[in-house]
Amino acid sequence: MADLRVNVAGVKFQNPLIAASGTFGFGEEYSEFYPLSKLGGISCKGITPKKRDGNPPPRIAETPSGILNAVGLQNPGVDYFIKEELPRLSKQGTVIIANVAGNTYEDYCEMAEKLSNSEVDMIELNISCPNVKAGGVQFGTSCESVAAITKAVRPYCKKPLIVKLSPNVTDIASIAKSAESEGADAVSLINTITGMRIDINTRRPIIKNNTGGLSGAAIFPVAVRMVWQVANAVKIPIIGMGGISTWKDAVEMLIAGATALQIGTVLFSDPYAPIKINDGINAFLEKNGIKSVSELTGSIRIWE
Amino acid sequence: MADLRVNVAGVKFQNPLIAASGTFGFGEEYSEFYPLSKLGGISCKGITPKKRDGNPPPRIAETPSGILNAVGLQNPGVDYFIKEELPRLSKQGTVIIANVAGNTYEDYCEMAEKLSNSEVDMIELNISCPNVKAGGVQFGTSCESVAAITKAVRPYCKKPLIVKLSPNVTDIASIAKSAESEGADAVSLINTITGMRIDINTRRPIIKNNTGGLSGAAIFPVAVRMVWQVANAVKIPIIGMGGISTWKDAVEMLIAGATALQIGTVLFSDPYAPIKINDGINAFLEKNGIKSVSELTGSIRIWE
Amino acid sequence: MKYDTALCRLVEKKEIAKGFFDFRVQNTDLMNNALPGQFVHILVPGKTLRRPISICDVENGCMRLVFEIRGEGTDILSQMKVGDDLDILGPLGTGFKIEKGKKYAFVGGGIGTPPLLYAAKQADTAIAVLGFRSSDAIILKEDFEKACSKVYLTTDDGSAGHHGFVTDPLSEIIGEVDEVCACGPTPMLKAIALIAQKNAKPCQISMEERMGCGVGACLVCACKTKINNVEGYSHVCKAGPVFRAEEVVF
Amino acid sequence: MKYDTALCRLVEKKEIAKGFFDFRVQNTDLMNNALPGQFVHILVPGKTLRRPISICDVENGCMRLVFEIRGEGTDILSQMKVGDDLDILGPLGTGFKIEKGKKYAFVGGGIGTPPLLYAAKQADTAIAVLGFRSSDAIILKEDFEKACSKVYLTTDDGSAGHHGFVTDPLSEIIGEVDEVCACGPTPMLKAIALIAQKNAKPCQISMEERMGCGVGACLVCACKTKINNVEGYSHVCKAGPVFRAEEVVF
Ligand SMILES: Cc1cc2nc3c(=O)[nH]c(=O)nc-3n(C[C@H](O)[C@H](O)[C@H](O)COP(=O)(O)OP(=O)(O)OC[C@H]3O[C@@H](n4cnc5c(N)ncnc54)[C@H](O)[C@@H]3O)c2cc1C
Ligand SMILES: Cc1cc2nc3c(=O)[nH]c(=O)nc-3n(C[C@H](O)[C@H](O)[C@H](O)COP(=O)(O)OP(=O)(O)OC[C@H]3O[C@@H](n4cnc5c(N)ncnc54)[C@H](O)[C@@H]3O)c2cc1C
Ligand SMILES: Cc1cc2nc3c(=O)[nH]c(=O)nc-3n(C[C@H](O)[C@H](O)[C@H](O)COP(=O)(O)O)c2cc1C
Ligand SMILES: Cc1cc2nc3c(=O)[nH]c(=O)nc-3n(C[C@H](O)[C@H](O)[C@H](O)COP(=O)(O)O)c2cc1C
Ligand code: FES
Ligand code: FES
Repeated sequence: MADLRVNVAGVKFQNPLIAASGTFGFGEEYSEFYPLSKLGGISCKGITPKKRDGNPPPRIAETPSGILNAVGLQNPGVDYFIKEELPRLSKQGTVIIANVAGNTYEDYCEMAEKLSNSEVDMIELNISCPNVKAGGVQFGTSCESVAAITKAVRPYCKKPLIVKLSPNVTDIASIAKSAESEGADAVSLINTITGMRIDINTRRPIIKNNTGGLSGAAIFPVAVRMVWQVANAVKIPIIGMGGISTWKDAVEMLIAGATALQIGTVLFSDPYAPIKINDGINAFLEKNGIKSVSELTGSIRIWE
Repeated sequence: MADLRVNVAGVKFQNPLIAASGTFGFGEEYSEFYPLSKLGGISCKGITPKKRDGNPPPRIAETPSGILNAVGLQNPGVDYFIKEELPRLSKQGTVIIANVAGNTYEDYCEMAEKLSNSEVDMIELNISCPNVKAGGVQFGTSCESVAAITKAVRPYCKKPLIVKLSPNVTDIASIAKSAESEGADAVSLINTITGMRIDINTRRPIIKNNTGGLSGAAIFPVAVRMVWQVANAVKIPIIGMGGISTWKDAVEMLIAGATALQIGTVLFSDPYAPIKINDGINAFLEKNGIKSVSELTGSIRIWE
Repeated sequence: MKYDTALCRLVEKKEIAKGFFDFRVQNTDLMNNALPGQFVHILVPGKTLRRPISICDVENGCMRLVFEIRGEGTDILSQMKVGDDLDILGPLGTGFKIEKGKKYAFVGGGIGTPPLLYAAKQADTAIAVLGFRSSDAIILKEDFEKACSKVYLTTDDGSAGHHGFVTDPLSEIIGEVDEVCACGPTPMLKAIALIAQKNAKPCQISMEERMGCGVGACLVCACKTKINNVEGYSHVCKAGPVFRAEEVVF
Repeated sequence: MKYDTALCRLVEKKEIAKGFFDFRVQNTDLMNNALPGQFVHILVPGKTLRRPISICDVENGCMRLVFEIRGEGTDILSQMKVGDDLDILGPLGTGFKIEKGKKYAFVGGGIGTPPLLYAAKQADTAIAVLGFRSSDAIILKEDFEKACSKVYLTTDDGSAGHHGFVTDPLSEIIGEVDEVCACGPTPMLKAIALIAQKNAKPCQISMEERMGCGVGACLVCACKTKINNVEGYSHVCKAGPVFRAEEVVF
C-alpha cells in the first residue's frame, strides 16, 4: 500500500480524494454507500448567511460528456449548517471543508468568523459560482476583486483559507496570484464553465436560469491546463478539480500540479468513484515504485 | 425544400454550413467526397504573410467528446495561397473565406490588402489562435487590443471583414462590441479553448506544444452560451461554431443567435457531416412549416 | 442498505406498444426493498447522467421497468439486449403510501401509468383510470385489469375507451374511493389534485424532474412545494417522487 | 473515388496473440483500390477521432486488419462482434512502391509487421525479417512464410528465433536484396535506414503519427522530412505513411 496521505495548508487528508462542493450535499446520502472516512475530505454544499431556496427547475441538462447545472446555492444557511449538520459531519473521520458564498464582503466575513469558531477544518471561498445573480462569480473574475475579497475575509478566517477560482477568465494564473498575495492558504480550481443548452422545439433554454455551469469529463483538459498554469504561478497548494472521472485523470491532475483533488459530476454516474479512484492511484503508485502520492504533484515534464 | 440561403454582411451563402478554418485545408481533400458547392462556404486554413512550418508533432490528442490540437498555423503563405490555391477554390461555387493570422499589425494589414485584390469573398481575422507564440491569441483577449487590430486592418480590407473571437476570455460580449465598433462586418466564434493532456507514464504533455486548443462536442454548450451573449451585444451577424456535430446542434446554434455556422472537428469522424446537417435542418424547417433558415437566427425565448 | 448500485441482468424485453418497452431485470437485493412508487436510476452507456425510471412491478423474482423512448438515453436503453447487464441505482425516493382497508383510485396518464401498477397490486381495493393518446399507445391494460376491480380507459382521440381525459371518469367515481394516487403529465396532475380537493379526498401524486445524483445530495431535482405552510423546493428524488397533492405548488 | 467512408461488415475475428486481433471485413468498393502500405481510418463508437490501422492484406473478398490493443480505442474495437459493421474511411495514404523483378527485404517490428504482408505478397522476391518482444507476441509468421522465400525471426528476449534485434539478420542479408521496406518503432526504423544507407540500398519506411482527418486536410499528422533539400513537415496520412528513408528527419 502506497502512502496516499496529503497535506494541504497544514491540514492532513488521509487520501487526496475530496467530494466536490454541491455534488455531495452534507454527506448523508452518500454515507449509505460507504463510510465517509473512505474520503480524504468533503467540501460541503455551498452555504450563505441565510437560507436560500435556489433557482426554479429545471436545474440540470446533459451535454456531450458533461452536464450543466444551475442550482443557485440552495442551502439552509450557515447557522443551520453549524448547528444541525456539522456535529454529525465532524464525527465522520474525514476533513470537512465549508464552502461559502455571499452577495457582499460582509456576507463572506460573517460566515468566515462563524465557521472559524466551529469544527470545520477548512473554509473554501466560493467566489466563482456562475448561477446566482448578485455576488458569486463577480468576485472571482478580476485580480482586483479577488485580492479585495481575500483581503477582507482573511482577518476573520482563523481556519486555513481556500479560494475557489472560476475558469471563466482570461488569465487564471494572475487571479490565483492575487488570492495568494492576500493570504489565501490554498486555491481550488476549477469551478464550472458557463454554458447553455436550448430546446430546439420550444426555443427555450433547457435550464430555467438560462445558463448553467458546465462540469464533467468535457472540461477535464481545460482544468488540467489551468491547474498547470496556476501551479507555475503560485507557491500555495492547489486542489485540482474539473471532470476527473477515472484514476488516470486523477493521476494526470496531480502531475499537472494539484496536491489534492475534488470530484463531483462523476459521482452521479458512479457513487463509488472516490473509492475506485483511490484504489487506482494506489495501484499505479505501487506498480511504479512510487512511495507517496505527493511525489506526483507537479511532476510534469514540459516540452521546452 | 425550405430556403437554406443566408446572408452574412452582404455575402450570399447557399446554405449556412461553412467548413471551419484549419479542419478543411483548402478543400481539395474533401472534394473527393462531394462537390464543394454543397457547402455554404469554406473558411480556408489560416494563412500568414510567409510560409510557416508549424509546431513539432504530436499535434493532436483526444479528450472526452473532444480533441486538442496545436498545428501552429502551418501554411504556405498568403502569396502561394492567392496564386496556387485560390484560382481552383474560387471556381468551386461556394463562398471562400480567407482566414489570416499574423505576429504584428503590419502582418494583418499586408494580408488584408493582398487578399482585397484577390478572388476571396470574405476575410476572417484569426486573432484567437492559441497555438502560436507571438501574435495569435494575444490580439484577441482584451477589448483594447481587439479594437486596435480591427481598426488597423479595416482601411486595408475591401472585403467583408469577419473577426474571429477567442473563448479564453472573461467577457466575450464586450470584445465582440469592440470589434463591431471598429468596423468589423461580422464576428465568428468560438475558436478553441486552451487545454492540456499529460501522458501519465512519461509525465509529458501529449501535445509537443504543451497546450492545445479544445474543439469538438465537449465545447458546444460553451459556444452556444457565448454566441447568445454576443448576439445580445452586437448588431452585426454572427458565424457560430464550436462543437456542432448534428443538425440539432446546428439548429440550436442558429436559435442562439448565429446567422451562419462553421463546423470543424465533426468532419474528422464524418466527412459527410455538412451534407447530413443541411438535410437535417431542411427537414426540421419543413416539419415545422418554417420557410427560411434565417427565421431561426436569434429566435431564442429566454426565461425572464 | 436503503439503496445501492448493482448490475441487473436484463432477462426479458418486450416492445408493448410502438416505442414503449417492458424490461424485466433480475437482482434480488435491490428488489427486496422496493416500494410502490419508488424508482431506479439507470446508467446509460455513453451518457453522463443516469435516467430515472419508475419501478413498475416486482414479480417472479424480477423487477419490471416500463419506459417510452423520449430522447437519446431511452433510445440507447431500448437497444439493450436480453443478457446484457444494466447498472442500476435504487430503489430510490419516497413512493405511494398504500394503507390497509382503503379503496384507491389509481389515475395514470400515458407513461405515467407504470408506477401505479405495483401500488395497485398492494391496495386492498383498487380502481384504475388510465388515459392514453390513442389506442396504439395503450400499455399495461391487462395488468391493471388483474390488479383492479375496475379499469376505466380514456383516449385523447377517442380511438379506444372513453373519448376524453382521465378527469371525466375520475369525477364520476371519486365519491366511491377513499384516496387517489396519480401519475402523469403535470397539467393532468393539477386537474386531478383539484378534483380530489373539491371532494375532500386525500391525493398522492408522483412528480417528474430532471435529476443528477438521484439520492438527494445535489439538489437539482427541485419541485416547488408548500409544506407546513413554508414554500420552498423539495427534491423529487428523495422527498418525492410521490408528494401529497396539497404540498405541490403547481 | 480515391477513398470514401463505408460500413464494412466484420466477418471474421481472431485473437492471434494475447491482445493482438485479426479482423476480416467486407467491402469490395473500398478494397478494390487498396494498395500495400495504405491504411484505413476506423470510427470507434464513443470516440471523436478515428483510429488509423494499416491494411494487412486483401484476400478472398476481405480486407484484413491486424491490430494490438494499445489504449481505449483499440480496446473498444477489439470488442466488436462478428456481424457488426465498422465505419471505415479508406484506403488512405501513400503506400509501398513494389516494383517488378526486384528482390525486397521486408523488415517489421511487432505491430509494425501487418502492413508489410500485403506488400510482400506483391513482390516478385521477398525475404522477411520479423522482430517481436517475445515468443508470445509473434504474429503473422505463417503468412509471411507463405509470401516470402525466407523468414528470419528475432525476439528481444530470445524466447523464439534469434535473440536480438531485426538489424542483426538484416545486416547479414542486405547484400542479397535490391531494396528494403520497413515498419515498426521509430528507433528500429532509424537503425534500418542507416544500414540501408551504408549499403547503398533504397529503403522505404512506414511512419506513425497521431491523426485527425486522415486525408491531408488538417495538418496534424506532421512528420519532419527533408525533401529536395527542403526541411519541413510532411503529412503521414497523405504524403505517407510510407516515405523514402532518406526523406525522414529522425
Ligand atoms: C421519478 C421519475 C420516474 C420516471 N419513471 C419513468 C417510467 O417509468 N417510464 C418512463 O418512460 N419514463 C419515466 N420517467 C421519465 C424518464 O426519466 C425520461 O423520459 C428520461 O429520463 C428521458 O431521457 P432521454 O435521454 O431519453 O431524453 P433526453 O431528453 O435526451 O434527456 C436529457 C436529460 O433530461 C432528462 N429528462 C428528460 N425528460 C425527463 C423527464 N420527463 N423526467 C426526468 N428527466 C428527464 C434525462 O434524464 C436526461 O438527463 C421518470 C422520471 C422521473 C423523474
Ligand atoms: C498509418 C498508421 C497505421 C497503423 N497501423 C496499425 C496497425 O496495422 N495495427 C495496429 O495495431 N496499430 C496500427 N497503428 C497504430 C494505431 O493507430 C494506434 O495503436 C491506435 O490509434 C491507438 O489507439 P487507442 O485508442 O487504442 O490508444 P490511445 O492512446 O487511447 O489513443 C489516443 C489517441 O492517440 C492516437 N494514437 C495513439 N497511439 C498512436 C500511434 N501509435 N499511432 C497513431 N496514433 C496513435 C489514437 O489514434 C487516438 O487518437 C497505425 C498507426 C498509423 C499512423
Ligand atoms: C450540481 C452541482 C452543484 C454545485 N454546487 C457548488 C457549490 O455550491 N459551490 C461550489 O463551490 N461549487 C459547486 N459546484 C461546482 C463543483 O464543486 C466543481 O467545481 C465542478 O462541478 C467541477 O468538478 P466536476 O467536473 O468533478 O464536477 C457544483 C457542481 C454541480 C455539478
Ligand atoms: C486541427 C485544427 C486546426 C485549426 N486551425 C485553425 C486555423 O488555422 N485558424 C482558425 O481560425 N481556427 C482554426 N481552428 C479552429 C476551428 O476553426 C474552430 O474554431 C474550432 O475547431 C471549433 O469548432 P469545432 O468544434 O467545430 O471544431 C482549428 C481547429 C482544428 C481542430
Ligand atoms: S437528483 Fe440530486 S438531489 Fe435529487
Ligand atoms: S490527419 Fe489530417 S492531415 Fe493528416
